[in-house]
Amino acid sequence: MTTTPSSQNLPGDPGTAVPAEAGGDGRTPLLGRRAAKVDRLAELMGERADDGHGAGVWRTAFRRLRRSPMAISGAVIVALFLLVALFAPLIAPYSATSQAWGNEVFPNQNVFVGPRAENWLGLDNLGRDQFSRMVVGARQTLLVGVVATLVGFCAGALLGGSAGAAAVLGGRRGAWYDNAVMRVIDMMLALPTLLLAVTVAALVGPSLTTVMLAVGIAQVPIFARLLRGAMISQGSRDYVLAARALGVRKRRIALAHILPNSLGPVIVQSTLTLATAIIDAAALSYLGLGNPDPSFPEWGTMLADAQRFLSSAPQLAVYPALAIIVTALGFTLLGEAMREALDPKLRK
Amino acid sequence: MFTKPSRKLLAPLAAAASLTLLATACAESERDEGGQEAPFVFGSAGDIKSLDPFLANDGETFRYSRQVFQTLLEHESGGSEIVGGLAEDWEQSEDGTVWTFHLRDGVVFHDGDELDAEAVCANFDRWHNLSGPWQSSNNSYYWQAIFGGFAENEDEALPESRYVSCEATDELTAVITITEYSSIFPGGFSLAAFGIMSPSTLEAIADAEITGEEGNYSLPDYTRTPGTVAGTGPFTVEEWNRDQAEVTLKRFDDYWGDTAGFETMILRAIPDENARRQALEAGDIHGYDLVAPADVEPLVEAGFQVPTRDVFNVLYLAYQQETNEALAELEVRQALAHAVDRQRIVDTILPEGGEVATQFHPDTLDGWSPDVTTYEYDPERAEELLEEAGHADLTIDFCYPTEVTRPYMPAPRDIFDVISADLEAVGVTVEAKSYEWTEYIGRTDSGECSLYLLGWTGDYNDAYNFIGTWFAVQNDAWGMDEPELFDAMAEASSNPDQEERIAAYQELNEQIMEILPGLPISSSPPSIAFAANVEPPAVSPLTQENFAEGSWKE
Amino acid sequence: MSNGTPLLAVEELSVVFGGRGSDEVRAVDGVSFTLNEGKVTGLVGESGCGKSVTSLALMGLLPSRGVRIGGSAVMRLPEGETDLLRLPARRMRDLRGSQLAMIFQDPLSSLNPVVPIGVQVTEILRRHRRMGGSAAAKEAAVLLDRVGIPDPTRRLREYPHQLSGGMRQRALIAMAVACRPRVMIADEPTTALDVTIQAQILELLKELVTEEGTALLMITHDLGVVAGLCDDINVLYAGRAVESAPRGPLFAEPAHPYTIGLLGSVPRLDAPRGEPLTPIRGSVNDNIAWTDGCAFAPRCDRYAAECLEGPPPLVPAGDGHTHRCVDPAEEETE
Amino acid sequence: MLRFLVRRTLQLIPTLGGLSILLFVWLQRLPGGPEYALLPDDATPEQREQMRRSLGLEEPIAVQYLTFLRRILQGDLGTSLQTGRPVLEEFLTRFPATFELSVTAMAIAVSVGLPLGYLAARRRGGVLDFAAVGGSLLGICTPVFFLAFVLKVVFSEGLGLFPSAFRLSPGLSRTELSGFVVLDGLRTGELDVVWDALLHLALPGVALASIPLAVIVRMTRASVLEVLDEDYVRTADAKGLHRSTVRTRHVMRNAMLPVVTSIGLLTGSLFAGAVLTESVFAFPGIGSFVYVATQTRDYPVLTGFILVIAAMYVLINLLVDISYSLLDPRVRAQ
Repeated sequence: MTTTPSSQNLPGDPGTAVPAEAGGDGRTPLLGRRAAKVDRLAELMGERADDGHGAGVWRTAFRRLRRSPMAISGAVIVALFLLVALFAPLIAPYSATSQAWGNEVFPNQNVFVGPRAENWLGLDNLGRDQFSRMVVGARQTLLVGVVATLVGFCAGALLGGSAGAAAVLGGRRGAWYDNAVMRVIDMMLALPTLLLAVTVAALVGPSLTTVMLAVGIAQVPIFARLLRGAMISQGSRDYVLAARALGVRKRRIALAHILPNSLGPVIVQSTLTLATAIIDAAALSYLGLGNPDPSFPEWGTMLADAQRFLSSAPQLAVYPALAIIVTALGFTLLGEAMREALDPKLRK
Repeated sequence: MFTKPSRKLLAPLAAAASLTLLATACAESERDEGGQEAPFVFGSAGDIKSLDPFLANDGETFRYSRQVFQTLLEHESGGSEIVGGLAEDWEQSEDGTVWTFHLRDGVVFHDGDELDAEAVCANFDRWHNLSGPWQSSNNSYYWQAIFGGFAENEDEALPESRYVSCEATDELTAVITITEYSSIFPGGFSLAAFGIMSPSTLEAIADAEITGEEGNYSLPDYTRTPGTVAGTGPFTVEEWNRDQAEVTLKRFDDYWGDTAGFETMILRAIPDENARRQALEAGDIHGYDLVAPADVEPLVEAGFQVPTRDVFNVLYLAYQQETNEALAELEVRQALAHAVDRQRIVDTILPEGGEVATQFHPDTLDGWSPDVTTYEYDPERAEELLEEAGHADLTIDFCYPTEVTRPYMPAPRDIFDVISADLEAVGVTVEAKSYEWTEYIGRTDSGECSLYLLGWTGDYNDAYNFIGTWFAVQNDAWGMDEPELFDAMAEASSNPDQEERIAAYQELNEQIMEILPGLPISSSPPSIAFAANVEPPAVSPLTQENFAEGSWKE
Repeated sequence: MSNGTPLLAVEELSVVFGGRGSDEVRAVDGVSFTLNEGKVTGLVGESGCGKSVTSLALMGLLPSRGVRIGGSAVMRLPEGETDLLRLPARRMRDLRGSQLAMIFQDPLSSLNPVVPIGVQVTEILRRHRRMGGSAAAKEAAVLLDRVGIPDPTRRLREYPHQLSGGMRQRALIAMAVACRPRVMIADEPTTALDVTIQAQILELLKELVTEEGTALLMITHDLGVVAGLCDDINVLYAGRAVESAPRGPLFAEPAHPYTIGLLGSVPRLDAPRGEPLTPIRGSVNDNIAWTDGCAFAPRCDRYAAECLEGPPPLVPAGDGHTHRCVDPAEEETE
Repeated sequence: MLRFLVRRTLQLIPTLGGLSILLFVWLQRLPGGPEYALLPDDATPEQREQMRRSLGLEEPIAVQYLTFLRRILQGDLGTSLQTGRPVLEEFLTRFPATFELSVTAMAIAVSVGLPLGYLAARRRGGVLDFAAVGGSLLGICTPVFFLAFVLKVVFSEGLGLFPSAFRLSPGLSRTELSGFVVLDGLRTGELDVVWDALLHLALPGVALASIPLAVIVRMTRASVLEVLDEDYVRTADAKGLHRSTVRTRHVMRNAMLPVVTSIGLLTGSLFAGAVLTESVFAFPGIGSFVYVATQTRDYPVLTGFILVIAAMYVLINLLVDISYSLLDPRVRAQ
């Protein structure tokens, strides 16, 4: 939902991948000959790196990132979130599931317990420590986001990567394969991600795994398209032509040269997808397709569950809502900043 | 969708009227010059299923049908005593197999037909002689629950019909004969599913067919389009807008009793309880049912009327003894009973006035026993019992329904959460499973859940309507086999002597709580909310409000 | 012809980018020149030397924020003399296109791809010459014909991508001359074109200048263009004019080593075969601030210590010839 | 143009074919096969057998697919398990509500998003830009259902400005010509109905518009920024055209191209967003129907919804292509 067309044409860095290849060579005549080819390629690449931007695109990008307030605020949020998520058990003062103060809250009479010395964010509707739940929830939310993104990334990379490689190097049959895959991808793109996720979730039945799978699968077409687009744009680069002219094997070109250079936009997308995943997971929870165990704290579930107290105890919904918004914002800011830094069109 | 030509002619007038209506939106009770009165809009939890209540088994359809169709017997307004409905009074034979109904005189149907004994018998005979897909329990649930089978059972699994005949001995006397007495009578004659329709209606729908497959039935047109069905109730059905999930009822001016206080009544489905409350607060609707306990006080403070019904339900935690072998052991069942802090559920989640249930029906029913075994909240005892049974590390799946509130179960998810936390506290590992309501009913009925939450609101005032529903025969919902209990249940139920029967029920309740097939959790009074300018109908413990009693406040 | 009246006098023009936190960049630093009626003045230099910024500054097309413009650019208008750099934006908008026109480098990207050529030509006529639709269309056809586009009425309906590169540039020129501007700025008008087309376009420009009496500022890095077209030439380096002279003296007696370097980098037919081209070392990025000395010093063959003793002044060398070098070449090319 | 349309329409066929295969596979993949999904869990083996036969599951897979295809082409999407009515019929009766809601949301998103995106780009780095970018990021990061709830609590429950549910106030009498309440009201002149319907559309419209609005603002801003950098905008400015001409003809017309595409895509996703929004506002459209279907796992409805959405997406894509070709002559030429 957050992709813009411009993200599909991000060039990767031509300078990073090849020199590493030039290293292990000169042992057998055969290898030597191949190494020579690779060397020549590296030379070509070196020239490229020389004429244009000097330092690698990544390095300039990083320099730009360090100066961008967008990137910094995003990075700070993400870092905080990661810290909380990773050290949740150490940070949370109480058990997140124990209803230790169960006799102090009366949701049936709108009696809730707000922030106080022992419970910094108060109690939830069943007398659990809200702060501990938020902290532990961060961990679940991270898990959902990361797994969903990984699912989308891996499946998307496989589909898009193979299609891209086939399109660039596969000749007529490759083009056919690329076409076929892209038809499927386009069809998947036709379905709004959330709907795709809903159908997957409705199919498998509600659980945390469902949410991760569903959100992940919904991201597959985006990753696939992105990687394919980047690979095709890399495929027309001079160094690929040069490598082909030198007779480097196609699989090698695809795996060692085109792919690594095309990963930039995909990595940026992963950051953005983390945000989408967290939001979509919340929506699935709201639709009742999330974790069926309500005691298990996860921001999406907590938010969906606390909606009904929005007028009497708004804080119960506002904490997880804010957490989701801020975290998603953090990932989005970081991703957007990275995209801007890597995109020469936006560079000024 | 459906427009009568006359409305088109009236359009300019109606437009003018509604303009005025908009201008006086704050004072809805005021009548405008056109003589048109603002409709009373009631927010229900779901759309109705069919215009013909016979095909339904859900409360929302019955809420509608009670306003349009009437049954031979009814419950007193605001209470649970059975009183005359279309039958002014009735007698039962000694052995309880022959029921004589003396019909009210001068009752007319919406289509102008007059009510007589022939008409009543035509209805019963129609139901008895239904065939094909009508015999699916999806399409004739209550007939099967009360009368068993049909004239010609097409499915061998159906029991023989309890219905023998209906004879019109004179114009206003109908005599219904059944094979044997059961305590489900006379309560069964008050069920909304047996609303009496006019002879003309019966003629028109005689050939109506249900098409499609099991689970995917297409109901005949008359159940969907108003115009065919006619009852005797205080309201006629004017329109059923299915895409808006809205049924419009109009006052029936020739009603035999007091005519309805509202000229127009609209039942509008709002599935979400929050949305219902907000709609009431925003003035979009003038009343709604299934009020969340937490909303009662704020609504009252905001000037709304929130009458509370008398307790007539029970919420329980069922132990399915077949899916989890540990549950077949009494100690484990007892341990779970001791583990759950039911008082806390009553105190913090259920509406005010709720009580921890000691047995499977509320104490307002005759047959309730003060001497049943009780199971206090005692986690240590629970752990001991589990230890003794060798199930200290018990793992058990526990189902609860989503997106639903029932009169006996306001927040299923929270109740589940509390119980599961209590169980975990004594060392039980709970595997949560949630299903949407209809799916939930299906799964729990077929015994797929080891532990599950369910409850019951009485249809009529007899303990058998509660305990008989669950413990009369071996079934998948409970998975327990207690032949002695089943026999005792059958015996008690078929005893026409009221006092003996009640004593038997008390014994049965004690017996059940010994066996402990499940844990009764609570009986609680559900609320219903109305706008300040509404004179609400008397609220019924059976949730059988007669909205004709309601009116706009002057 | 040689004695045209001055139409635009640029004095000490400077353009500074940035400031407020980020580093300041002096893109143009005290550049002065005059554009005369019916004459072509050249602004020559490598990319990044400030020639395009100069043109944009004169046109008032630099962004308003983050840019400081100094000096003056007084233009002779029918209603009197006006300093373009001090003109309010609205007034400037009126002048642009009517009195002051510009031709850009890349004709494809300089034309709106989604608007027919006709609209792009007529809009300027309607704006400045207040012409109605049909009159503008007729005039547009005349203009296209004037700049040598065959079948003008058909071309007016076409979109830029349907035209050849040369025709697009002709169309741009047609727009520039549409209102008979007094001053025209051509920013590398031929760089994106094939050599044969380049010559045609230059010929067209020359013709227009001669016939209309327009003053043309020709911005280019191509000395060939300068030699064929310009009457006066200013060589820019790192934002400052390092040498200014009429065409004859400049080619005959270049004084500044940079000018000499530029001339040396151009392959010449009349040079002896086998004689290597002499490229200028390094790139424009290898310079020092003018305030510290001669910015060209790091790349200069004749670099000496005095080059770094502060900014070299502009030295007159007679005959309208000025340069900015402490150790100018003297009659060396002879 | 006609040929373009025909060609584009023909190109849809493989896409739709691919979609139907995807859906078919999806149905096959349902737990235990379609007959399990279409029957209650306690159905007897005989019933399942009968269902299998009636679904033609005994036939070879190719025949099954063709049957499936034929049914879809005949508009037979199956029967809803909740209501027992044909899915297509259920959709059609609810379509007007969702259509009006979507149009409202899109109207809000476009009418606010385009100008805001443009202004943000024009004043890049300014307060407005910051607010627009920040706001749109926030809009994307806020769960729609939460926003809907907050809107309802604040504006309906709290301030009482808008109704909280439904399409119309109950009991409002109106002449029913079609399901399109607003259109009907305008046609019959029942302005009170129109007003009432608009009031009911306001909050869900805003909630539903949040994501498209955010995306449009960002797209427009990015696109305008890109276009503002284009040479032809500079050309237009150099021609001294009025700001408004430059803005509409040269900037917006080009900047709209990518935005149009995303508006198309967003319209498709609106229907998914409607599932959340409509359920919050008890808005009786396709969305709340599908919401219930997800709860009840009403597979025929879910499958039908996917098909409808996909078909709509394909249709919208076609519309986008057409408008694209109207806006961009280069596409037409291909």
